[in-house]
Amino acid sequence: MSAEPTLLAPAVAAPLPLGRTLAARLLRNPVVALGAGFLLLMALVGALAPVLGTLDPTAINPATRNRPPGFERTIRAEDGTTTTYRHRMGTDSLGRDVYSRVLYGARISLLIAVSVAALSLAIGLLLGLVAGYIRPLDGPIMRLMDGLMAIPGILLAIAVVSLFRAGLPAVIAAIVVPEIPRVVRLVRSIVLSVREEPYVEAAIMAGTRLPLLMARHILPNTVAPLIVQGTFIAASAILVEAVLSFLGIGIPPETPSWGNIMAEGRNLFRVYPHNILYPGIFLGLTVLAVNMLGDGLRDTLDPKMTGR
Amino acid sequence: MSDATAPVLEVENLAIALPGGGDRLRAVDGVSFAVAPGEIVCVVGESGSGKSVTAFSVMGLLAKVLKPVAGSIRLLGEDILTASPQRLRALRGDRMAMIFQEPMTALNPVLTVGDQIEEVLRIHTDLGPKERRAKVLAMLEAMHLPDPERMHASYPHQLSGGQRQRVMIAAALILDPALLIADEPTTALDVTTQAQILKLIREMQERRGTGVLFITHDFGVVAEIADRVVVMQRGRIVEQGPAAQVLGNPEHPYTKMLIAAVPTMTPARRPPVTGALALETAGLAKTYRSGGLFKKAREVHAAADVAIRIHRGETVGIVGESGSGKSTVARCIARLIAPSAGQIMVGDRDIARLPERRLRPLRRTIQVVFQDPFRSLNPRRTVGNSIIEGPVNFGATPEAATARARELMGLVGLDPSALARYPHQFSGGQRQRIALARALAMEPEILIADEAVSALDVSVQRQVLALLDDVQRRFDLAILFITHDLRVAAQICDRLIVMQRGRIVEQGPTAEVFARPDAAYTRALIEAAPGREFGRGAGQVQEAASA
Amino acid sequence: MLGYVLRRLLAAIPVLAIVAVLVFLMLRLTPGDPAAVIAGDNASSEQIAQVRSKLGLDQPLPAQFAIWIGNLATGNLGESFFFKKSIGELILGRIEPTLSLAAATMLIAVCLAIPLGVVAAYRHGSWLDRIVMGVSVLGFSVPVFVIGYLLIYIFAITLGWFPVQGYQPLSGGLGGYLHRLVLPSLTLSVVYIALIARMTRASVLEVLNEDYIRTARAKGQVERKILFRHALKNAAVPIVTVVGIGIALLIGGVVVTESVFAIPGLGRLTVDAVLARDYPTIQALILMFSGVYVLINLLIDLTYSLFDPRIRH
Amino acid sequence: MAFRRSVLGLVAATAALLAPGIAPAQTLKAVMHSDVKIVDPIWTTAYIVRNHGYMIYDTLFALDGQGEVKPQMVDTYTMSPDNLAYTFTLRDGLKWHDGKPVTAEDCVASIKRWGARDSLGQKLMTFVEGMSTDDAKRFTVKLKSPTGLLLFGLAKPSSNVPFMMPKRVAETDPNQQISDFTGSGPFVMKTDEWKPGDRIVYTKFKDYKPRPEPASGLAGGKVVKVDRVEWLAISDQQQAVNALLAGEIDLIEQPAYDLIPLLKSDSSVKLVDYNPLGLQYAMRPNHLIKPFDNPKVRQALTYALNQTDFLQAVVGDPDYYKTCKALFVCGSPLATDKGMDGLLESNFAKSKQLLKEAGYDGTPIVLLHSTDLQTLTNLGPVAKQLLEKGGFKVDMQSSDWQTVVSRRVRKDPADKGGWNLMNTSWVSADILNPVMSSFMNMSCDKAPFGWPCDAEMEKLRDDFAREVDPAKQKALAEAVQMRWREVVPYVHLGQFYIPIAARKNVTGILTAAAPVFWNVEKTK
Repeated sequence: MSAEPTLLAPAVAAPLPLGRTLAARLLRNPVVALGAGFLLLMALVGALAPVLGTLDPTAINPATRNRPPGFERTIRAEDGTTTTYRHRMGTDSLGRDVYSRVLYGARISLLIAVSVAALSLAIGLLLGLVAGYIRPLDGPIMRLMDGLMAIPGILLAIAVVSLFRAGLPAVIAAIVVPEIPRVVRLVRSIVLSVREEPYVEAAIMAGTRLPLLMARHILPNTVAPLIVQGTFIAASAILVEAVLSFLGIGIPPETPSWGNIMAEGRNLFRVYPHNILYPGIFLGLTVLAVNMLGDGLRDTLDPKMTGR
Repeated sequence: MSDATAPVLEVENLAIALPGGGDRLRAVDGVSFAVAPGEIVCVVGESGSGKSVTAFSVMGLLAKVLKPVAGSIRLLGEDILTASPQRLRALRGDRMAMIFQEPMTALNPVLTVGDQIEEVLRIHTDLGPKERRAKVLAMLEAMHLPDPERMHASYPHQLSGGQRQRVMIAAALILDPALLIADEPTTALDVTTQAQILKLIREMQERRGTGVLFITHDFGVVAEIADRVVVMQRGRIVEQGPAAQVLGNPEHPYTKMLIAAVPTMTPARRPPVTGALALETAGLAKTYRSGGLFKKAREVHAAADVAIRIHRGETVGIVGESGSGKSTVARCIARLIAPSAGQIMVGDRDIARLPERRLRPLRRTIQVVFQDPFRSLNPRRTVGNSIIEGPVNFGATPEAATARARELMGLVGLDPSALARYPHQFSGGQRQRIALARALAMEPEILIADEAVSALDVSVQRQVLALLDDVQRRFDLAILFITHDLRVAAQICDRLIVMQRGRIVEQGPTAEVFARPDAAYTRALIEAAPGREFGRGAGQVQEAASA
Repeated sequence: MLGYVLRRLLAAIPVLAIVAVLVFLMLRLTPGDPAAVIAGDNASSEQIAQVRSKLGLDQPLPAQFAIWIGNLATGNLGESFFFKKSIGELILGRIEPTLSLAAATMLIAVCLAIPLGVVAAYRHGSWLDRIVMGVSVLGFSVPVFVIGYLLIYIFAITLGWFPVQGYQPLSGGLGGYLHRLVLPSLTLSVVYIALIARMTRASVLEVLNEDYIRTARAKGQVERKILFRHALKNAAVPIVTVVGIGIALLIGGVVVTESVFAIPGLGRLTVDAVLARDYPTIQALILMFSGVYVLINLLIDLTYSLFDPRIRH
Repeated sequence: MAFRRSVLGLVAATAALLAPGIAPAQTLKAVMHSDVKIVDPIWTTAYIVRNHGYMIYDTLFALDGQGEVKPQMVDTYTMSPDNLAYTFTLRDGLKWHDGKPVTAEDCVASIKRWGARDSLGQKLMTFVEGMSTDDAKRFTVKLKSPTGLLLFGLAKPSSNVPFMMPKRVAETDPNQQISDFTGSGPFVMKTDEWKPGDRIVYTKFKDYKPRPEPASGLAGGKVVKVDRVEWLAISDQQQAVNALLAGEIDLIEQPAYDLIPLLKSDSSVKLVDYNPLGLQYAMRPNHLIKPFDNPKVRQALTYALNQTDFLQAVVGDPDYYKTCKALFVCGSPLATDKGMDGLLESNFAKSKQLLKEAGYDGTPIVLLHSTDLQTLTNLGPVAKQLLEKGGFKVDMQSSDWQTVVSRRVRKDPADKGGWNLMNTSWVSADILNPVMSSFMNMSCDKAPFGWPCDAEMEKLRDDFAREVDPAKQKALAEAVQMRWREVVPYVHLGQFYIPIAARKNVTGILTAAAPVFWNVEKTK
């Protein structure tokens, strides 16, 4: 910055702060690449579950319960023909195929992860923006959030699950509600600091109306921290779902989710460890992948928070 | 390089490599100079010149990515670049010591001041606790710090900025090092405090015969304190020699340019401006209240009873030290904050209490250029979008606004094609030009420049000031110029307002105020300005504007 | 200081009031009917109605709320629908195991995590750092109950070092008390070790970039002292915060851990109460946990001033 | 590693030093199927409370190992020639836990409270003219018409058991729970050590006078051979088994079936079949609302379902289940297969045909499914699968058992919080005849949830209650079974048995309808 050239130094292509080069930069980070790759794999596994040699994950077969991995069963079709099916991961206490359940379970667990993250971010973002910018609403919203924060998350989740009929929406809501205050606080603190930025004040001086001001100058600042926060919410959502299932208030047991399969299998941990082992490995690795992705994203998008 | 005494420090042909990807291969290259005992050597240069890297390499405190690749640094004849870490540690604090730019962050906030000074004694001496304490108290006393006993037990946050820097100096000098490195030690301080600290360094150095390596960007300070001057540019030394010679008779064009850019403390006489009244405040005040049920309510009068008049075509400066309320006044007038009392008349309308909805149509009348060039543009939007945002808000079509933006870019000395670029592709000075273009796009009557040139290097500062002058004449602007820098104020302002603790203590035509300051505070400010006699270049401002 | 505490306690009242309203409404909107549960399997509709009116559940919601709050104001937590005991007594009987579990957990977590975090920060970028961080991510990624079962399988069943389940009150002897506390608190501490180690590392790393660390080096100070004299104390505030949040969030893990290890604490009481729709007990428990949360937050804020003289209340 | 081991050694050593001699050897630690939260065995039918009742209360009569009624607290009784008056004399030396003697007045009050609450008791009370005390130890019951129900009722083995309580306790409103736990049974409840959710503790009642006969079933001498019994609440089955294998507890009342192989393979543990009649699964349709208000649709259930699938899914090991079409339990006097041909054999075609005839419109039926009770959880998915094959559409709604309990009493339409189908289980001892069996009660609104309504069935049950001749009783039971086929108040899904798992050194577990702890010994 010594001498002031009138013209710019060599013109560089304008990199969008959240554009393609960033994606490339992110993927160069091995942690991000590994995490994202594994998640993509899991998403594919879930999506392609029907063609990956699975049975109906809810089809019960009382005659072959709790069979070890590798057990082969002869299936008689309606027309009398028989086929041999190999239960790669054994069967559970209702004779359902654990392999099929784990693969289909990827759908539910990822669905929960994604929808919990999306919902809590969306609601938290809205409330946070309102609290951060509309002074009279700040107090009431934040007091409500304080109240929600003060209730232990798991208890809140238990209460919410029993509020609705047990099912996927209830579980998602149950995990979303305790996450909201944290997102609101994050967004609000960003809004409060960004609104003091000179460029925001310049926009005010330029007569920009509030909605536009938010969308143009404030909102983009929340994107990176929210994406990072979102990954951690997603990771915790998978875990909380497992814990809710463990406590017997998760999604209905016939719907396979990893947490659910594990919760059902936990009583038989010593005798038939495969029931908890396989979903456990999938769940652990997936959460690990999400966390790694989150760590990597944070290091790249939000270097200030590194290591938190 | 005096032959009479062996130099304390000799730097010879020093080169330090930069990690890949930088704009040059070496942070410094071919740097040679020496510091004799009892001598103050000022290394002066703009940001990026390599002056701090040089200082840190002497201390052996370079970041790991920066590696000396050639040359030597000898402290009292001992090569530092080849010394073991243990030896370096033994030298640091004992034979050489350093004080830093930001005394708040350079002191550990959770340890007492006395403890931090004593730490040096604990590391390098075998003195017992009592002796250490006595020595520290004596040192605090020598630093002219009031009530050394209390000072000893205080934490850094309980001290003023000047006191903190005195503590730093105490810690640095307590073992009588041969070399003191001072890295911009007064840059973060108010001008009156700066004067005191410079005086203290001078005093200590004379009494103890310490060699001082003084890093600064401020020629005023150089003029005030230097025995010898080393001028650096882009990692190389362009000129060095005795202070009087370098300052009075520079040889290198860069040195000449730098010196020419320093505004003089003697303002030109300017004819009074007789344009229409653009803005008038009366009884303007901003009071912050805190406290509540169980807390003593506290009132802070950030600004009180401020009356200002600005005419079209006139530049009114507000000067004062930090906490004087000058920025508060600016922000009230811009209605970025709501004043607690008083009127702000723009034309015949009082905007002091207008709600945002009714204020918005009037916003275009007043525009602001902010201090920090790195934060005043939205990093996610192209420069063009930032400039046309306002006009489009006021009904201009994007096409028309963009056409106007191109004109303005040319006007502020930038390539119109740069509109599609993002702020991070511009330097600080360029960004301030863009910010100015953005303000001008609104076709304002009043422009508030809130420390708009304070963060810029002196050469860039000169250009921006010239530009301001230029656009003022073009658009018949009323400019409210907020600054802490008397030199800049002397340079550009028609009239001057001096503020202290939220109140106006003096106002009048600039030349008048400088020549015959009324208030004691004004006098103190002027006295304190470093290198008062130094500087010229008032006449060169205009020609630089088009650069 | 005292004024600050008072002010904070007063500020907690609206928070707790919001919690009270939220919990009350949530419970009353749930489909379960405690009267039906209480009246038993073969109860007729009339019997259920009778139970409902006896419990006051037939009154309008605002009246129920008013009665509850009124009782609370006089220090009366009410009586459990099911356990036929006053809730105060019920909670008192369950505090010791939960408190022990929580204390042991945090003790283990802090003692292990802080040194790990400091070392990881100091050896930033080394294999040691990567291992500590990698393992801590893993700690986040495994559900508590899986960790519990694994530890039981290894240490209780295979090696036989610790009992598989149960709790022994302190009054029954310190040895047995500790012996039975090891596995549950180890289980629960895994996630907190991960959390605190990461925070310690981040916080120390940040501090190590501060100017005063440079100043200390300029004085010739050795690295070890820089780390412990200058860095750790400055890094303490975020660490204390995360420890505090950890304590406040402990209850979630406690619920699961107490179930796995059959520990008769507040966590299990809560789950039992929820499953039984024991409104007064749930309300009291959640309110209590919220109060604890608020208090812990206050305590954390007060301890800040221990570490950082700039923070004075 | 070495370090850790030495620390562990230290912990262990401290444990040995500090623990005050561990618990006395004669403490029996048991994990029951549930935690004792409610302690009024008259007020609730929960089996855990019945078991608790057998610990601290005594009964006037009891069923012995052969299923015959034997006096227990009663010493002798006499009948008037017209069979309308019974006079009972109490044994000598019966005492309450507070030391006061048991009186005839106490017993009359206890019978009254039970009669107000229990379904069999209520039926019995319709026969009772009045009760009076003759002296401190004698009381008389006068009947309006002869019935075999009186003695059978007083010996009723399972919920609600007519336990005797002191008069002051028995006078508690039947709809309120008692708060005084004084009994006269062989164990005393330690109220100060009772921690719901953790444990309930009983100690031997020193002043209890057992009958001289040897113990048999629930009758005979209740000789207590341990000093102290602790029921621990370990909700995690796996952990309970772990604890048993590790010797931390002595007995599990209902080990999970899937863990039985683990128990079988361990030589330190044995499995005891104490209840030969076992339990029965039942599916209850809601008769009030569509589609099960139509008998044809209910009949379709009996065709679509089969017992084997349910039993395999829940129990698995054929040693512990039995398919049994007899409504009043295989192995009991009233067991018969009459009228059961072709039913419960998963004849899906027949089921679909019946549904078609009934005009079932395919509206999904709401099946309540509880997920937290080990013995019920797997029923739901099996039911869903079989019913769907049989032409039903099923909406299985999962929740915890308490939600099921509170939901099943709602009469609303299924889509407004009501229900169509639910599964449960009961001990066979509760359904040994048409009067006891509460799902056979078809008295419309007065019937338990499901609210079946059939006058003819009610008449048959009434006749049964009046009948004293066993042969004629059997005939009536067959008639009930034939009528059941038409009106289908519920469907039974098979019998199953839950063994007690105990350490090898625990002996003397009695064969009875309920798990009892007298006669149980803990040898070294």
